[in-house]
Amino acid sequence: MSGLEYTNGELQTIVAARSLAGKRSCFIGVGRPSTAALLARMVHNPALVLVYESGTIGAKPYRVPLSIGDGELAQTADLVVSVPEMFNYWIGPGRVQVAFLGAAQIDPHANLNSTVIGDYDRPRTRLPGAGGAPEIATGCEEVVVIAPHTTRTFVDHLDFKTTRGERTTMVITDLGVLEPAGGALTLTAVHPGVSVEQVRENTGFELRASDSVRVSEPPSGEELHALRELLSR
Amino acid sequence: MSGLEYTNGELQTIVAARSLAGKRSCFIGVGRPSTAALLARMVHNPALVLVYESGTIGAKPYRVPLSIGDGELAQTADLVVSVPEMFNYWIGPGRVQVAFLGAAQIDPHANLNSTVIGDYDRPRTRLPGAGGAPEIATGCEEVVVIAPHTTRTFVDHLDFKTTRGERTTMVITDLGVLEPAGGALTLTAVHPGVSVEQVRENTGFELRASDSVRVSEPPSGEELHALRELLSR
Amino acid sequence: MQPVRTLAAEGGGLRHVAQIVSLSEAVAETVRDGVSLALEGFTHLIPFAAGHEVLRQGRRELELIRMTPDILYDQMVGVGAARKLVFSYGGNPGVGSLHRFRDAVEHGWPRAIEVEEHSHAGMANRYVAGAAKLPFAVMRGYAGTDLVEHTQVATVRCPFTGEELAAVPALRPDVAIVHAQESDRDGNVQLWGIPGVQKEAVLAAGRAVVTVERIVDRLELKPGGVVIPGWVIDFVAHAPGGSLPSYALGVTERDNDFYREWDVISRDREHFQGWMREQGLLR
Amino acid sequence: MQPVRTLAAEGGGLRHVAQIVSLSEAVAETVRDGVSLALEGFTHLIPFAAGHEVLRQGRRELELIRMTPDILYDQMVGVGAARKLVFSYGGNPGVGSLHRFRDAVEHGWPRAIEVEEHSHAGMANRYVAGAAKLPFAVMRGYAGTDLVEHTQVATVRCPFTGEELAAVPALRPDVAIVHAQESDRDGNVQLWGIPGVQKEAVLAAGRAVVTVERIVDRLELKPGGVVIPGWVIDFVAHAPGGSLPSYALGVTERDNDFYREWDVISRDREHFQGWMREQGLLR
Repeated sequence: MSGLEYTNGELQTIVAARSLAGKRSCFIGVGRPSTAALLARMVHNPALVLVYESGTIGAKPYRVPLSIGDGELAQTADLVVSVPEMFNYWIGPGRVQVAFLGAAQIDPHANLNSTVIGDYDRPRTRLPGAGGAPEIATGCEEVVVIAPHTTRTFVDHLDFKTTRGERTTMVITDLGVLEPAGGALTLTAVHPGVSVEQVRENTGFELRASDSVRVSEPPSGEELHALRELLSR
Repeated sequence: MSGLEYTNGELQTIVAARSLAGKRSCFIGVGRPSTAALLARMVHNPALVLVYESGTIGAKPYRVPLSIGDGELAQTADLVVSVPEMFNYWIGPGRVQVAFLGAAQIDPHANLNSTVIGDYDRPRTRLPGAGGAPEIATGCEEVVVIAPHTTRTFVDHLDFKTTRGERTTMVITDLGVLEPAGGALTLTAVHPGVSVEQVRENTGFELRASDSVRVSEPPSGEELHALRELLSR
Repeated sequence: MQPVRTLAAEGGGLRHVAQIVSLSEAVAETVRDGVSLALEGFTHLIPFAAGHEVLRQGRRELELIRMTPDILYDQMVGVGAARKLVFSYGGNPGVGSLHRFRDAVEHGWPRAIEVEEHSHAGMANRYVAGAAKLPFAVMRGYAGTDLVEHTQVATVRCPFTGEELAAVPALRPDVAIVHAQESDRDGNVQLWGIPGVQKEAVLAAGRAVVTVERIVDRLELKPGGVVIPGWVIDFVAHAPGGSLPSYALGVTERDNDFYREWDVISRDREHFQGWMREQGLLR
Repeated sequence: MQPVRTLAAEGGGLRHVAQIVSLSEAVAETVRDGVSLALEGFTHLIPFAAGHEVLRQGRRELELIRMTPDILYDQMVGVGAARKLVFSYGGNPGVGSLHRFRDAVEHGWPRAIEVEEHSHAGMANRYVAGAAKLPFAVMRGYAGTDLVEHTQVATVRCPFTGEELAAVPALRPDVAIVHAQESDRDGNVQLWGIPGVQKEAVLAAGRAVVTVERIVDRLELKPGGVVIPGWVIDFVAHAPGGSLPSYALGVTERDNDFYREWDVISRDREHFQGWMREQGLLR
């Protein structure tokens, strides 16, 4: 217990970074997943191969990129391939081990919606759409979902099933960690200071909790320092 | 009429080179087709784009290459692509205008055999096989076949149909030129000093001759000089 | 710059040698009302100048095709230039929503828009099939998602293993426009950095335009260089800075601030229209 | 050279990081009697040294896969190392026949050999499907030729247009070996010049070996450079001159004289055997 002050968002990123210890390669999008993967390379796993769907394999960005196609990704990558090659030779055949995905809605089976809220033809909110997610989620060995923990995100029924959840091994939120068990996402860890009840209140489906819910290790000084240093670049 | 001495093999190459005047691109293999295409670039059509199945597009070799993958082809090409890309993006969609092909056997419909002489399972002579020919012959707009004129080459029935003849516009031999007419190859030109009868004797099928068989223009001084200069490099 | 040798078009899908013309000529010659138009560039090399020229020329009823619509298609959809949008990810990368795209889909403003969406893998394979002039491409994907009911995808069975796979129809845009770092005077083009699906888009399209940062006497092959020969391109146009606020690796830098600023400009209909008018992109 | 970090193999088709070992170790670890073995390199970068090492180790009953068998497979077939040959063009490029290949097919000498032949387009697409881990690839071809009756090809119907196309089964060699100009100390490989189907062969194979002209501290991306990351390669072996009498662009030159000489050496069984014994390639 470090006694350091941090936000739950910071811890979410740090927990995601920890999940990449010992992994060989990770497929990442922009935002928190990118931050977590760069943090993993700084703290836990300097050899981690970062793969962005823009075609950059083995990118080593110094800053968290704003887009998945920033110049620094191409300039530091081990190889840069076309988008068709990325999906057909690298993602599809399962050459990338872990994928970080986000979503607007998650159901109890870790299926994801990133397409629409409301009816497809008359959506209340039109979301960006599938992007690479459907094939990334079935191509990569393990999927880690990173999402905010609200009743709007964790829902019983998706408005649109964009992406299948079978390979999801972990959902990391700002409140805790869910893992699949017995066919449904189950709460396995809460962040320090968060109660199981509080997580349930923020989950839109009946959430099971494992018999021994862990408390996430708070950020170490090294983790927190590295994260803040990374975001200040 | 130049009065120059030349062989019918030389004239065959020169006639093949002439067929590339005004053409934009040509797919070529090694040997006489390569020589003819280089000669065409020297004499008739400096802008002709040479395409080799090794992946070199726009190659500008100074010497006639021994193999379709000689280093000079890659070093002088406008672009070099993988073999899958060559067939899928360039040959298949018909982006190359003319193809020069050879064969061990040609039937009256310009179908080609480059696979076996004799029975497939117990061949008398095992030939190299299809290579790129089947898809080149159906992908390119026009196919020009270059072959020696013998009864062994021009046959009624192929021992093996490797390549379809529908797109063949011309067969250039050391005796003359055949072109499709009314569904069968027809003699349209003889080389100087060659009689129609002589061509028929060297053709293994009933050869029709056009009503007005032309006599091939003998080599000009420029053509012959360029050809010999090319071969001496 | 002057026009280079032009050979008469003949059958068989063979094209002219590329003509080097002004951007306005290139767009006027190829982009008519109602065409299907692919402006490609995956984050990198997005052909903004060409898209803006399409708007300046007042084109409407377009079928706009792009894997990642980005700010450019937000602008084009926002002024009502598109009848249909074919895409796989309609977000402002790293920032959030494309507000004009959302407004068109959610509220039909300024007009209703037809949407056909795919996954990235699906769109990429559709371009691959188009470039190969095959009618479809085979892939693993779509199965078990709601995309199946809402887009063009079918199944084929492997004749060897019996496995059922997804089939996506070839993309064959009437016109494709991409941006590249350079061309030579014969219209041979080279781009480097993230190559996206630009080569496929050019090869899949009926007509192709490439805008370039510079025109050089001779292309020197660069590391990572993708060369597209001039004889599969119709027009090359000199458009320095033509991919800003996206970028051309080694020539211009991505204007990340503008990507953030767009979120503010585009959020409000009037603010958006005012900005577009100022830029001459809306009359 | 020393072994680099090795991670335990796990499921999902992910491999070790490439180990840098001697050529004999790389071959001994991967090539067993009876395996299907692809030694690729389209005219350029043919992995002769690796193929010769396979012969030195006495491997037999191999299923040899190569688009263009070339002299290397003529040698391997001529000593009786192959049970089956999968190919698309079995000639000595620019010279004529592969006499040992012919002798095996025509006379079963020194042993009968099973033949499975395709067109180049078919083989290339089979590797593409293998690299994508799809069961088959779709193409236009084969139709109307006698290949249809004598090889593995089927038809599929486009679910959108109804067009019938050819389907070829994926190639998945047990082992692929290719040659490249260089690798770094982590086994990341770069090759340039004519790239052939080497990347596809490596990605399609169960295990992959790359022999290299040199091992460098850091790869500098070259114009036309194709990089294959070490984590999809099992072993990298230093084999300078390892593609002679083929060549490695920028490092060695093709020995065209030897290609002509081979016509003489290989024409006669005893001459061939004597030459192979001299080279230590036949006991």
